[in-house]
Amino acid sequence: MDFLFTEEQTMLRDSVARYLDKTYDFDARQALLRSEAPYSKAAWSQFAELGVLALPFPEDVGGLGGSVIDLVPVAEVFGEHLTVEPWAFALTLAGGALAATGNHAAAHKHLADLISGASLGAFAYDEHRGIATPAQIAMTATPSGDGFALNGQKRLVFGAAEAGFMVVAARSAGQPGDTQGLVLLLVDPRAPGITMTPFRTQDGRSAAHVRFDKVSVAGADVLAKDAHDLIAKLISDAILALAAEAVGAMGALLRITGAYATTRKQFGVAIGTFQTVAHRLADMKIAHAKAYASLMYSTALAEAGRLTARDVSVLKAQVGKMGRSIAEAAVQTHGGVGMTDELSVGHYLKRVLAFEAMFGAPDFHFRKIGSSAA
Amino acid sequence: MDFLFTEEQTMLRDSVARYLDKTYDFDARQALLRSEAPYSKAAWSQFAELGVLALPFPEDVGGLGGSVIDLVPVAEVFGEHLTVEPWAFALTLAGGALAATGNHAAAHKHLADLISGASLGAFAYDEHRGIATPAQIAMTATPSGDGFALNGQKRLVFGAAEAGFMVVAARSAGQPGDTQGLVLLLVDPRAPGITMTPFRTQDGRSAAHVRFDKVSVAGADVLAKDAHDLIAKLISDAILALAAEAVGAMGALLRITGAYATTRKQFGVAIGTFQTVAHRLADMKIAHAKAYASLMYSTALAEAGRLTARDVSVLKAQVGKMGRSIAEAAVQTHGGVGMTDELSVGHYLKRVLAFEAMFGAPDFHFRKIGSSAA
Amino acid sequence: MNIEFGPELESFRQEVAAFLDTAPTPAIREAGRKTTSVFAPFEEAIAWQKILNAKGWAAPAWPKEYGGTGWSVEQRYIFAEECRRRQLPPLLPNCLQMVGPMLIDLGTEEQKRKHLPPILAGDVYWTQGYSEPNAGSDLASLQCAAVSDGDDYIINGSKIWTTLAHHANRMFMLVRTDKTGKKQEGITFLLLERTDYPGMDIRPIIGLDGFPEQCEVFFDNVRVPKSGRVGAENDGWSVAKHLLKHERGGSAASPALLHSIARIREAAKTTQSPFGGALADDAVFQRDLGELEADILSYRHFEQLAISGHPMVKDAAYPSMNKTMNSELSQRVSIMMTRVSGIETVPLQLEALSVGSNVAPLGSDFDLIAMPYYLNTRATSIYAGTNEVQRDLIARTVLAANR
Amino acid sequence: MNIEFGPELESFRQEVAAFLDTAPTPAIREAGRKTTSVFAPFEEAIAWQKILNAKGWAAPAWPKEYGGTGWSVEQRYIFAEECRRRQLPPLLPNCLQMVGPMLIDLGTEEQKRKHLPPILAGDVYWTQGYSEPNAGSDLASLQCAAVSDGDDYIINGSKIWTTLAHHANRMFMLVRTDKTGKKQEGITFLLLERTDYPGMDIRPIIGLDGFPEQCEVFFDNVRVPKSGRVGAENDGWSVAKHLLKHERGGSAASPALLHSIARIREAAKTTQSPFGGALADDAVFQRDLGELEADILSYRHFEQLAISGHPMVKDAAYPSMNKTMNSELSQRVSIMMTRVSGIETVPLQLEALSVGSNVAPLGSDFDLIAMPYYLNTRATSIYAGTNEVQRDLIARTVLAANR
Repeated sequence: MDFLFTEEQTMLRDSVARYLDKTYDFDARQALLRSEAPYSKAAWSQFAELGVLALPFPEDVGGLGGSVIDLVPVAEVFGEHLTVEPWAFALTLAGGALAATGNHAAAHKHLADLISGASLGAFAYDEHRGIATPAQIAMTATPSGDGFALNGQKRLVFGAAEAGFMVVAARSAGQPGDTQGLVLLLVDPRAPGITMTPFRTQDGRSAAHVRFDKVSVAGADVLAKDAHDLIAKLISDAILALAAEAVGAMGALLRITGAYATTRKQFGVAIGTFQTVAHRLADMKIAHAKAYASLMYSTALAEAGRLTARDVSVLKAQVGKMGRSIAEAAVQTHGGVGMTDELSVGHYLKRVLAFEAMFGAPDFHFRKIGSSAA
Repeated sequence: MDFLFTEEQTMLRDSVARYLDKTYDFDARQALLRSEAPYSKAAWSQFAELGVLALPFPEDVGGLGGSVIDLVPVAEVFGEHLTVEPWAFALTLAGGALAATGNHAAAHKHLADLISGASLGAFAYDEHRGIATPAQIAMTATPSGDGFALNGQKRLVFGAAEAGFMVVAARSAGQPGDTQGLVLLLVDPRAPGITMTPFRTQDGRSAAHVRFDKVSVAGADVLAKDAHDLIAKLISDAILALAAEAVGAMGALLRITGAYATTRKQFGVAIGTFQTVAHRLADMKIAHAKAYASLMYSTALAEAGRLTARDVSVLKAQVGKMGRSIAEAAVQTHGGVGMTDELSVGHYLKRVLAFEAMFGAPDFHFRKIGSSAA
Repeated sequence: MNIEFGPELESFRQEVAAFLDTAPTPAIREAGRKTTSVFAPFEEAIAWQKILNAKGWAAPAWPKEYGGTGWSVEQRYIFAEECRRRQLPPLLPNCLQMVGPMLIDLGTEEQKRKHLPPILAGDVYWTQGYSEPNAGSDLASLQCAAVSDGDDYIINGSKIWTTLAHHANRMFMLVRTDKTGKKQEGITFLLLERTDYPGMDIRPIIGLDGFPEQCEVFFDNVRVPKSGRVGAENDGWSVAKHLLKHERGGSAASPALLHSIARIREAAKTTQSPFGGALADDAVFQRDLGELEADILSYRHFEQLAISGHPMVKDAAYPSMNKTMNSELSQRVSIMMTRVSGIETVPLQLEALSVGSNVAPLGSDFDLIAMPYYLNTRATSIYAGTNEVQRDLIARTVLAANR
Repeated sequence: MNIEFGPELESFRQEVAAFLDTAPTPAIREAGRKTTSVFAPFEEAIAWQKILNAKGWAAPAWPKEYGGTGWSVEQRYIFAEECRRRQLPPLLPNCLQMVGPMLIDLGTEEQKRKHLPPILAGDVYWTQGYSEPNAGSDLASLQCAAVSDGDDYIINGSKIWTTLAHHANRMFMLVRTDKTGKKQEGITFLLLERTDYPGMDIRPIIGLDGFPEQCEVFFDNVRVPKSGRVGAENDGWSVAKHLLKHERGGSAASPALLHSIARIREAAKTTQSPFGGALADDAVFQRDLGELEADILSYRHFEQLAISGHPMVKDAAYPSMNKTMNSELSQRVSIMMTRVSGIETVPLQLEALSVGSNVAPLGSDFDLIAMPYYLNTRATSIYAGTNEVQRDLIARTVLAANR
């Protein structure tokens, strides 16, 4: 057994870290948010240049022939820096959907643009207060001509307003709860009938709710029918990548809070000398260790092609739960200043909570785990 | 509003406390357990003499005309002393069933004996790993002659082996889950077909599993048909009395653990000066305050005839949960010696855990509360 | 034992209810629905106070002679309960619950005459200048200095966590007037009659929820009259301790918590469970909600015992227990809210949250406030003495009982 | 990254499995099922050790030259996992995991020659004499004194939490040989070759679960030879610290925890939910069991990283984190067991719990052990350095990283 990244993976991670250390510290990020730009175009170009955007894609479309596993070490660094760029959604979900469709002209074109950094992709999946599993998809794709007509709403579509293409997961048959009848469609974000309500997320990213009113999708833009398993695979990849980002954020919180407890004095001593504070730090470290271990183990399972839905549930639930506990402890340890927008701890909190809420909250996954033996 | 006991109630409590302080300290209790006597006959006589056994019963059978409310302050004292006498089961359940049946010659005779201390009553209610609610009763009472034939098993019947009479809750019709079809029967513990497996409980009381094999009950010994609401009322009374006992135990744990933390030294200082220990004591005090407040409020509701099933669920669940948290904290604070049979803390732990397990665990009651608005 | 409030109190409740059903303006009601903090939106809280004051009900806890209601503890609880039941915005606590009662107890006649009427009328807003960047939990180590100069003090230093100071026209504060001796000594309590003295600079701090609720205040040779001193010079610590008692009081918190439970239950009816059906019917949700509600009910029982005058309230740990229970239950309620809202917690909706905004919420009203309330409520275990400090105080009573 | 053990290790697993399926006697299997502590029933644990020793597998972690297996870390983990999967009784740790490895590292050649073979053979049982009534978490304050007298020491004082001392014929202990100076100095590590020296008195202590697992040992002028000293006089603290490392190691705990989860899931199938159907199908039970299992799985992943030699194990906090996680998961497992057993936890069943007893359990085998396991497991957060001490150590590494 071996749970270490290769030299190549480590080198790329270090390049990204060097770049972000230089250009993307907390103050730079605050300035970026205040600029009202949805994300940093400069950073995105640099990610393209470093090869991050090419990592998980086949070589024949300009990719590096890797997989989501290669994103994991980089994602940890993204998490430490709280990057607001929609890399996970563009690469593992939108890009992943295109890459999975084999020979498809439009898909290949968009994929090449995504890899080069020329264009963004968005993935329209979530609905009403979140859906925990693809089978819950309710938005309808009514057969129409050789394609479909889309009606309904998708929520929390990251990068939607900036995207050059959008992949939409919808239901062409059956009821919510059925694994049958799901389709993946390639949609032009500027197509007639699409209305976007863009917003900034709590954790600094750009997203939108997207309404579809008789949006027509040609047969040529149908990426997959019977798409449940494919969607589940894409979500599984996204969870792995986003879990890595969250674990990176958790590591940063542990480090930052440890440093604060060492330097901040009250009653004449560093607050870390108070046993309650010290034990909270210990609990943060334990929580981080558990989340980190599950991330590494899951990554190794994925590399071996053995990552099951149950394993993904463990990862999603544990990182979500541990992320919350670490971030809440970090805020409490910082006291008043932890409650301000001026310190990074609150921003980390919001990032890990967003991770916790998406793709099924911990309770959903715990119950899946509890309902079946391994 | 007023949440204080009357002078009369307080005087009786103080009498019982004085008696127990003198004769029933922890060492005396340990000696009692080692003697293998099921309980202290001397204490029981004294309870009779002080009027404790007469408290909740009508005056026409020799009772004091009070109710379970009057037992609450005494029960707190019983909890502090971890008495092993089956007072709650004999008075609120077995005795309560008799008292509720109006004019019934055998019932009155047994009740008079119970009040005088001449005879004990047992209540056979629980089944397989516990039942949370009377509707779950499964043991069958098959109509036979003018009465019933009992078949099946009752578990954890307190005082069964010592009882002069036993009240059995059984099902004459319907399925477990139905509120219809329950009966309460008066049974001679020495009747043919009854097999007892007596044991000592973890918390020092005498109980038995009781098997019924074609036990014949005459029509004259049918205490109640359509007995669901009556059984529920008896259980509600028992929960109130036992919750008071548990709160008394919790108060004792808080006091004992506070004292230990003040006197026990490690690293040259009292362990109460370690903030983790101090905060654990604070949490114990908060838990006790919550449980105590709910006990007093529920008692006042009961006195006003306004105690609903939902209120009882709150009391049962909160005292169960808080009792466990206080007792586990007490053991941890005591360290190694808290793990021994020689200190009282472990005995308190076992007492509150027994309370938690009976008549529906906290999760059952929490779910009842969560499933309906007040 | 007696659980009843009695017929007189019940008819009092009717009277209160009738007024509360009609008196608040739509904006005040909206502010109540959009309150995600213990501090309601400023303008509407003041507007509501003025309406209550016209009725004579702005300061239920003040003695009648100073414009209070003369109500009993039970009446005050009923009033608070009926307000919270209607989700009306709480009045800003700094003036009515803190500086006002403190002046009534410790102010000079002149200070009372001058300050109490405008406080009652809602014409002034007093911000609290206690904490400093290096004096939080360890408040007594504060350094912001006042040097005597004739009839004035000259103040230099800074204060932080001065709630809504950007709306304030008055400030009460602690300053250091003596650096020798024990740190609790040498502190003086001052009332500032303006917040725009030359050299005084108020800078809002954006909170986790995106709102500027707190401020930092800088003093650069700010000259203030000595007439604003409460108590003796260097005796401000005892004044502050007196006032902290009021801050830690927390009179009727459970009705608001129970109201939130009702809203959660309602919102869960229109939320899908990932296992089918409505979340409100989901067993796990019911268990968790029930566990939380039961704990709030125990807290309510604790509150009821307190207002009945049960000896428990004389426990030195009572205020700390109350603060700890209330803050931690609020935090658990806020988490339960975000759990129901799910991904709807993720969008930032600052505009939709302001009262009178024409920006519609992206989801429901419930979803709109879930995350801001959660984020803001993180502060409840920090302010007014962190819960760590409260637990220290509670533990002290357990240990003292055995000494 | 590589998740696989590889084909050689898989065939090793087959070999282990084949042996474990056949070698243990029925009594040994029964002892495994009735183990409610980290200490298995004494007689059967020894019997099982003898069988394993005959196979050469009694001491997987010892070097081959001393009778160990020479196995890799992975092999040891697989062996432990297969043992736990079959619920075989764990071997008593004092000898094989504590005093043995310590002697291998720090003992003289003569000490090794004399003591290691009988330890391996299960012919001796060494109890640990560390704690004293007033030296628990604060072990260094121990007072049990040894005074030099020619070739002997004369011991006076007492020891407590000497596990299974009433079964022991050997004892390793810490004594105070110098009362001046720092308390960590002046401690000496001794091996006692008998437990029946004149003046030595062993008294079992009944535990919460009703069993005499621990003992107190009194020394009244007990004369022991100096040849039993390990390390220099007054240098016992460093020997003890070396040994504590072994105690805190905890090599393969997750398989036992996961095995318990499987037993809980199985028992829940025959338990009625109060809401109808089997408890195993109840949503709340599934969520809570799933939450616990997920946390155990994270711990398993932590263990797997450790045996792979991941840099994480070099963290000074690793042993403390491992001990804290393992103990607290055990406690949560034990609570979940009692939750399934419900009122069946209430009867005391000491006779039915002894191996070879002809007293049948009152309920199922699962119900029989739920409560004793719960009660005994309360000790896991106390012994071998309380979890409070462990968290102090873990926090130190977080704070040190920033100094």
